Amino acid sequence: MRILYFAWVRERVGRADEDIDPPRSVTTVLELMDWLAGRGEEYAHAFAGRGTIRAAIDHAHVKADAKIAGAREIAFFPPMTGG
Amino acid sequence: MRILYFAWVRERVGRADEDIDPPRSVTTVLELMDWLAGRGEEYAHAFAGRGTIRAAIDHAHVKADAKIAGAREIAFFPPMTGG
Amino acid sequence: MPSVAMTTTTIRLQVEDFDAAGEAAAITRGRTDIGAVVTFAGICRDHEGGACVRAMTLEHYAGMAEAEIASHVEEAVRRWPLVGVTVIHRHGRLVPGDNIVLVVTAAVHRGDAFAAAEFLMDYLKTRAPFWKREETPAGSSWVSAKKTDDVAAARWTRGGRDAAE
Amino acid sequence: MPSVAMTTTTIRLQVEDFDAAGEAAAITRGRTDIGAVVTFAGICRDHEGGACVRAMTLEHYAGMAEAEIASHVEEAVRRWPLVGVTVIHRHGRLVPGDNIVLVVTAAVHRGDAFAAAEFLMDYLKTRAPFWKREETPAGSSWVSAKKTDDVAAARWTRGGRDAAE
Repeated sequence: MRILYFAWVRERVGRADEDIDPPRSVTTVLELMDWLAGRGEEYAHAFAGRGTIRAAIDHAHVKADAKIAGAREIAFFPPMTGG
Repeated sequence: MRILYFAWVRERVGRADEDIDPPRSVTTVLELMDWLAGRGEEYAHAFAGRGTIRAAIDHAHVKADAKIAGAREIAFFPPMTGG
Repeated sequence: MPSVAMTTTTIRLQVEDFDAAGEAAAITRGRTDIGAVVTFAGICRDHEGGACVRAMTLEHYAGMAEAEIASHVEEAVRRWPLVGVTVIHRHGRLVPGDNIVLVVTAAVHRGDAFAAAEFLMDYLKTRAPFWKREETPAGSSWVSAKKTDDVAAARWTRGGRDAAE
Repeated sequence: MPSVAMTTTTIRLQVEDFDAAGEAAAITRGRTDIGAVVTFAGICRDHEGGACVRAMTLEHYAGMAEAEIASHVEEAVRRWPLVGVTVIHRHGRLVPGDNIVLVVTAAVHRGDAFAAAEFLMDYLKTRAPFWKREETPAGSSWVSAKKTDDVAAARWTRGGRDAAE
């Protein structure tokens, strides 16, 4: 499963993307954030305010309770500020 | 007192402008339209639907009950269709 | 020191065509405090209510037209914090594809630029002394005022969007 | 025979600058059925909430950004009868005065062109995956999302203007 990070999430994690293999008990986006937060200090810092972090599965915005089964690419990022 | 006509009011009256000297009993825009309508067939035709004709005194939109005393220039025209 | 609020306004009535891009560029040139520029161009169409239009002639009330547009530009500047406003309205004979009217509004924030441009267009349609005569295969006739334009203009007078913004 | 409804849509994400006038002209060129063209240009400002901005860098999510913009352009075309829509969003480093985003909407009637342009801008601000990092004399930091942008986007979801039109 490919994970992408953008903006300050990317900066805090220290990388733009990575491939991960979370345990089967991780079924939702929120659970994935919890699991990622436990991977080290930089992840804990990045996902500390996970209430504000948005997620997308395969290029579509999703909520924190979205199931991650079958996802090829999951992205985490702050609220958008384009336009 | 200078009178201007625009669009179909102008075409029906047969002229774009003229100087008039209405009697003192004519005090409002509506009374002026009534008086003009009595000046001949072309005026009667132009002012037949005077409910739809708009007026301006010295470049400012006015209603039919506006007083004409002191006016230098009074214009009659259909609803505007610019833009 | 806060910068002084200055609004650059340009109003022109002309027979000649206008350059929408050039007018927008003239407002923004050399400035770095503008965040949003809205440009509206009204264009002569070849169809109106199902009828084919070959050409139109715009008659206007010289003197009053300038005054009426200026007063609405002033009102737009009072209602929204604008950096620049340009209104150009053509008169004379136009054929389909020709430009008719241009409104450019520039502001720090996009909401103000959009609102002011729509306000100005709604008022130009219903209050500026211009009249269109259309030439169709069936002859030529004066265009009737549209009720939808009156409704659009009325939304700026109270309640409606303005109060919600 | 009624003409077939066709909407020309253009979407581009690019580092290079865009030519707002050229994009608007590309939509109207050779057509005489367009009555209204609204052009919105978003420009990099030198001040943001009182702080001086020297430059900004726009990061984006390639792939998703195109998909997200395309889906909102499609929604705009469904909601309003548009003849043409163009959306161009730049990314990379920009300085005050630089163009950021362009939306052009062309329609038979002005109300549709204005509404679609505002709708697209409100959605680009809140849903398109772009993030701005600003450089100020105090350092550089990520721009926070504005609540006013969320409010602006929410008005298109139900009731509000859409129902009133």
